[in-house]
Amino acid sequence: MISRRQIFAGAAVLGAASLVPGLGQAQPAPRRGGVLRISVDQAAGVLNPLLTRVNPEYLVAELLYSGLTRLRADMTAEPDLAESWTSTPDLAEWTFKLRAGLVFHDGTPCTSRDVAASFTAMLDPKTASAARTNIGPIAEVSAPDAQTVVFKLKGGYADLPVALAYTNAKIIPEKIAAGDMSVLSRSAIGTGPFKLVSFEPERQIVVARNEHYWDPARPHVDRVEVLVYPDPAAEASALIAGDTDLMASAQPSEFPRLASASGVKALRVPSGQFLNINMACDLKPFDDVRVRRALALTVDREAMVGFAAQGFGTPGNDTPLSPAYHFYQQAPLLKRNIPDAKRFLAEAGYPNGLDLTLVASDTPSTRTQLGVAVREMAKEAGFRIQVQTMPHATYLAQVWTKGNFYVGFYNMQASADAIFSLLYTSNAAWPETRWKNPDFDKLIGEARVTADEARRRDIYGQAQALMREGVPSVIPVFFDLLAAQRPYVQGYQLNPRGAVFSLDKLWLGEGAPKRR
Amino acid sequence: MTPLLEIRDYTLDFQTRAGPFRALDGVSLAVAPGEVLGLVGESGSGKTTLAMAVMRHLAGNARERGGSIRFDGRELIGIAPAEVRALRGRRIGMVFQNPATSLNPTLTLGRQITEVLERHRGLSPRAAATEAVDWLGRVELRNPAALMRRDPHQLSGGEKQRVVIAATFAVHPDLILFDEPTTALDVITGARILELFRRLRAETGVTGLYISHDLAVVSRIADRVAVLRHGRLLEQAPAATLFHAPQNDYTRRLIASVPKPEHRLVQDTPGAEKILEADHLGVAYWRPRLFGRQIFVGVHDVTLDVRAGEILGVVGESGSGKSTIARALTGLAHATGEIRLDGALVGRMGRAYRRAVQIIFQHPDSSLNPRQRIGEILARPLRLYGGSPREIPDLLAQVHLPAEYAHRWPHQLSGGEKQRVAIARAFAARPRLVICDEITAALDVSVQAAVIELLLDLRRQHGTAYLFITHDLNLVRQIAHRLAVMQHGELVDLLGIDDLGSGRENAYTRALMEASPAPVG
Amino acid sequence: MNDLLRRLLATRQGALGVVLLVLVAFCCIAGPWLAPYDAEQIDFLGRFAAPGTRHLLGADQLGRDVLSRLLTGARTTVPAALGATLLGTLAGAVAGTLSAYLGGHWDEAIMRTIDAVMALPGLLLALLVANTLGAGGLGAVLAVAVAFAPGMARITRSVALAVRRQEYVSAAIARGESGTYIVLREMLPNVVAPVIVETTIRVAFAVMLFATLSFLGLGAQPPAPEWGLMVSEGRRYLHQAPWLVVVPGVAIAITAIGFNLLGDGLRDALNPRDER
Amino acid sequence: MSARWLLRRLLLVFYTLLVVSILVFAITQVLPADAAVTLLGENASVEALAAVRSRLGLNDPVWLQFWHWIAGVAQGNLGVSMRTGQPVGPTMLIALSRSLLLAVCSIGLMLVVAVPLGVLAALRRGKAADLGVGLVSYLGVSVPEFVTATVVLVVLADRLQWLPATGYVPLTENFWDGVRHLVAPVLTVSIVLVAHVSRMVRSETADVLSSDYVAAARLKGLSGRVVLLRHVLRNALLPVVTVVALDVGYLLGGIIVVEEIFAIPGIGRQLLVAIENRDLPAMQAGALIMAATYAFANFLADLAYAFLDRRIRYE
Repeated sequence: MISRRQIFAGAAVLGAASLVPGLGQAQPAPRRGGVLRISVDQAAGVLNPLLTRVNPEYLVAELLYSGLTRLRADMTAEPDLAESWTSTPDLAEWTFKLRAGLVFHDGTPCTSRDVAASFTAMLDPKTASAARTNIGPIAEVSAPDAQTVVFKLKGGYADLPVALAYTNAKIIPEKIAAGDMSVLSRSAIGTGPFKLVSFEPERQIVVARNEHYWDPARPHVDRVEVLVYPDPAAEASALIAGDTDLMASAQPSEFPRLASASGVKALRVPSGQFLNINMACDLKPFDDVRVRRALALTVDREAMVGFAAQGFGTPGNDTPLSPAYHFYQQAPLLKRNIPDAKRFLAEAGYPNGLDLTLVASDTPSTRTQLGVAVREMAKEAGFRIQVQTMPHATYLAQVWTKGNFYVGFYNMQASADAIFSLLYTSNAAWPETRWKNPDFDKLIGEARVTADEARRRDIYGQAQALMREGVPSVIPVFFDLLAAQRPYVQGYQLNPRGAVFSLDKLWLGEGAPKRR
Repeated sequence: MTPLLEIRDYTLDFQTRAGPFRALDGVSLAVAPGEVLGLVGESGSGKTTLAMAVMRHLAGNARERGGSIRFDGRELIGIAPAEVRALRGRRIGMVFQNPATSLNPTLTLGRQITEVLERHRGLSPRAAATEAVDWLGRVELRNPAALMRRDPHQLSGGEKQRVVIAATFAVHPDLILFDEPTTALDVITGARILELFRRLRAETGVTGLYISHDLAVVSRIADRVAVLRHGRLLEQAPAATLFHAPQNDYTRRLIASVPKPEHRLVQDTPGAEKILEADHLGVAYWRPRLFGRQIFVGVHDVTLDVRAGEILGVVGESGSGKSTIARALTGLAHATGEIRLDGALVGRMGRAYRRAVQIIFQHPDSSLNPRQRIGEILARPLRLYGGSPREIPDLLAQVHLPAEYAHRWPHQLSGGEKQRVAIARAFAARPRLVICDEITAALDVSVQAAVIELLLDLRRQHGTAYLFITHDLNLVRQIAHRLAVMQHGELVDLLGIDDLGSGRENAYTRALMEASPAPVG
Repeated sequence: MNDLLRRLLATRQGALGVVLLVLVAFCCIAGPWLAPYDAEQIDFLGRFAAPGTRHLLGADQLGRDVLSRLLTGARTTVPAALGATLLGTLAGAVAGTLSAYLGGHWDEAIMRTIDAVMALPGLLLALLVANTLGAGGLGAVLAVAVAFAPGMARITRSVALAVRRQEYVSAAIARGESGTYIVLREMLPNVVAPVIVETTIRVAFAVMLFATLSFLGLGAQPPAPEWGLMVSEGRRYLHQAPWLVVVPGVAIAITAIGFNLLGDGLRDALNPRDER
Repeated sequence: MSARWLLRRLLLVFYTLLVVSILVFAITQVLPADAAVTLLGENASVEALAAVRSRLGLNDPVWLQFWHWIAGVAQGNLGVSMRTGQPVGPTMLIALSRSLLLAVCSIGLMLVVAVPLGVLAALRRGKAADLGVGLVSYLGVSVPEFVTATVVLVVLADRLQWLPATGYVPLTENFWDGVRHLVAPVLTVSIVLVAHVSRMVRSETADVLSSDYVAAARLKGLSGRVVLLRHVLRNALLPVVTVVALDVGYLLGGIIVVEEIFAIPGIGRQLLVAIENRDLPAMQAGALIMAATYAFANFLADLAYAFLDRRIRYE
């Protein structure tokens, strides 16, 4: 039994730590002013924060909007619009207190009514927001007074503060949330650290300091220009040439060049981003666990880090939790073992091998790299795999969550529960493998209502063991997140989650170019 | 008197892949001041090459092997390019064969005259314009001032040639080279241009070298005539002498092959039986338009007939509708009116009609399919009209071609030979009437004579009737029994050949006769 | 045929084009046997191996031998380009000839529609078709064929109209030949020559259009050793391993130049004016 | 040229747009992916998909969707992007203006380079200069744009650092910076154009050089310079007008790749993004605007031709 006070205290302490950047290290005080140019590798087409889907859009939404909480680099929640929160002991009802004096960009105050309306909109299937399935089992949101928001859940959920930091869980004015949301596709009315100046989705998005941001100390820079570079080589060149200050993400192929370029600081952080080979556990031949294990045994995971991630990653052990997750359980790495693989395959009734078609979407291209490498590695054990690449749009429409053998790609999630219930529980939001394991479901459900850290670690450890056993998907490699910046950019921390940027916390130090 | 232009032992080769080709071989001739020398030769004789040698405008593969070309006492071979430019246009002018291509299509007529006046006579633009307008008047063009601003495409061929002549004479050159200046023009237009030249010559006293394949034309214009063949000068004499008493064999044959209207080649009279009748024939060429239809009339209300074994000549200027009649009678153009074969109305042209009425076209180069051998070309009509490919050697023999020609491709044959194959193809059907659509227009005089002889020969053997379409009145007067005269798509005259010059003919027919170059001899 | 080859070799472009294409054809036929390695054999330690004795033209990001991939890939790249062009030509030639034969309003309607389709840039049309048919070899072949067909129709029609005006065609009509005979025996052999020239030159475009489609992710799909795809994949490692772009890039250029030269050579060799 | 010709020509442009509309609409109907699925990405739930479909009108019968679209187009409303929610017409027109800037600069550079090269080659037929130009043009038409673009990028931006790598800066925002950003893409596009047009100029000039009227001009004793400038060039360059207009078609297509690599938010890249995202209104609007541009360029070429070549009179 854990008291609400304890949880509240924990959150508050961590929140305070992050408010003072570089606490414990001797870092120069943030400088105010300047223009930051950050490059992204894809257009940020969607401006409505409830509907954003890709990292550049998350980045822009984060500049313009705030949520109740924010995700730190260690995957804990820090206060954002909410300054504190408490829960009932069964973790089924949570109360969030808002900061005082919040205002939207248009000058109207931001109250709990706006928050409640925003969440109601997110949960409405008609809005089609990804937040609906990612912010926890919320049953009802209410606003008893102007500063208080109460979440009633369908069951206990320990990770709610982290879940509410979800990329799409941004607060918008009530009149928009309850009315016509299309206005948000052209303009931005949020409570974020910046206001929208110009929006050209394929070229650049410019934002300028929000003078009425709740934290008077931030943002440090006056203006952020988000520049779109569809070509990764060109994006790297632009940073090397000094046209940009920061690259939100870098391709492994460009990373060595960036690392060796003068005037560029390469950034790298281990992450839980992974590629996997999804197998339909309800269809032949993958309904037989021996076939799945046979495939898992053919993969040389150390080599795969080289092939798929150019060495910038860590080997995976067929669970979606990497060492970057809080509840990661260490286990010996599965070794490539062709005789065993052959034996499993023969036992499953395929002594002469198996013909399979592995579908890989064309974005990101590492999906294909992984597919081709798996094909070659599995050849020896008798898997005759044909790799079929298709445009992402076609893949989404025809293969994703429907196909029986395809390559998946996921960003790191904020919590173990988020990734497990996204992909692997029986009622997963995205039932890719249709792996129905009641024991596993029970464990995940139990962890949700458990507040005790050690107990949760134990439960999640058992769940990971079940996955290594059952192999609903082969997860051979986790990617490191790569980025690069000019050395004068200070206070930027690469977040392993991949979709969190916190650009309001960085500043431009000595040597930054003067830009108007 | 010293000659203005004197060419001695001039020899010139063209480098070709097969080795040097001798284009001019020891040519010597002289043109005295004020004289016009006619230079006659068939295609490939080297007459244009000689003119270009005088103009110092030779192709890159030309090699001068010896001799001299002296103009006004100065040797031209080997002079500097700058001196060449000072001669060209200024002292030696030139009138070209085809006025349609020798005028720059994108410059106004005025500019094309003033540019030479400014360059060669050093006139100011204003003075040059005045002078140009004056000259346009002198070549009998109407409204010269307005013409200055017009573009070449707005003028007829004859008018364009007058502009070229004006531009050439306006510079007052000492010598003018005429390279077949009337060949591309109609009979009547050509005759008027010759008239103009005679007048200008009298006014200016210019010296001329007049090049032509047409002996009749040269006989009208030149003081002396030189005959060129295969690059060699065969004979040179005063015009009258040459035509009356040619020394050289080839000259004699050449003169003999010139059509002389009085010299009838056909003596018989055809039967009264009408093979083919055309009643109120009309062909309207129209092009579809987005809004309504714009109609271009081809021929209008033509009624004529051809009798068994008869040669019916059809004459007229280009565009008068002669060929349209041929196309209508062979089903190539959709016609209104009625056609009768042996008195029976022809509805759809069936096999019998096709077989009875055959056609031979003008251009030997395009009338044989380049991707078929001669044998295939002849075998097709044979099979179609109940013959057998075994008859091919006979057919070839009939047109005086060796049997092994069956294995050749069209491009391996000369123009005259191709036309013989086309004749053989027509006769493969054993037709009763052959329509000859300007079949000798593209041929040299001597080849033309041989083709005519062949046609008459075949007629003697098979009793075939001909509908002989031509613009050459002299030729048709030699062979036709009756004459149909076309003007602006209408039949203006249809008369027996004996009625020509009897006063019963149409005024237009008379004009046509007068314009036809007076025959030689 | 020998005669044509002789004339072709006599032209400078033709001779050079034939030499280049014989080389390419040799790769297409014997490529897989000549390849020192399996084109898809991955090698962890050999990744990004520079050209040298072990890998003559280097190795790629998966340690696959570039020379082997090049030799094996010739079989995908060149026949696909040829096939697409021939397909496009065939479709275009049928439409063009039909239009010229039907004439009048039909001709007007067909040609204006073809003109309208040509207002869409070829690459865009190919992109749309490739997206519709799904990425991959066959889709790309059809996409290129569809992109080429309107242009070929236009060319065929103009050639056919020119041939239609020839007197030997008039002679055949006047002789009472059937439409089929005239189109097939009199017209077609004469239409074919200029169309062949145009087709040859278009193969060069097809090779490049394929490469471009692959570059945009819609052509051949990994792990196929298609040349355009190799360039597109290698482009990401340009700074690490430039040979991954250079080698297949040069192969594409050589093939394209070969077909361009052959086309120009054929134009001269098939020109009836020079037939002596 | 008459009013009737103009009317007919404009009707043709209209017909072109109609055909293109139907074609593109038909293609979008058979595209093997659902706009709603693509729009929602991996977040799509069944309810969300249904909501989006009904919002976008994807549940309507095909003919009704087409009618709605055509009716919108007729009123100048090309629809709203499914992805960004922005009106696609203005977006695409802005993108087009950027592409046209690139195209016009490329054509300009091409003319400055290709015309002298082609004329030189024709004048020195068979000589070293001719062979050199020939070689360059063979290379130019045989190397795909994305290879040329890569080379330009590596050499000028990375190695020499003369130019910014990629990106687009409007000339109105910062003129010189904008120009600097234009150099590399213009260079890339021009290479293919130069190869194509110099060949064309060479053969046209060679034809004109062997024409009777040029021979006549020489035989009239005009100086070489006058012959070349007054008689040869004008006639040789006329057909180039048409070629340039036709090249606009190529340009708009070839620009797709160049815009993609150099990150120019022109119409080519907009279209590519639209296709990738199955953004049907954006695809339709983009294709329509591209086709309209092409048709209009051809119309202008016809007008220019009539103006320059007085032989042509359109009835």
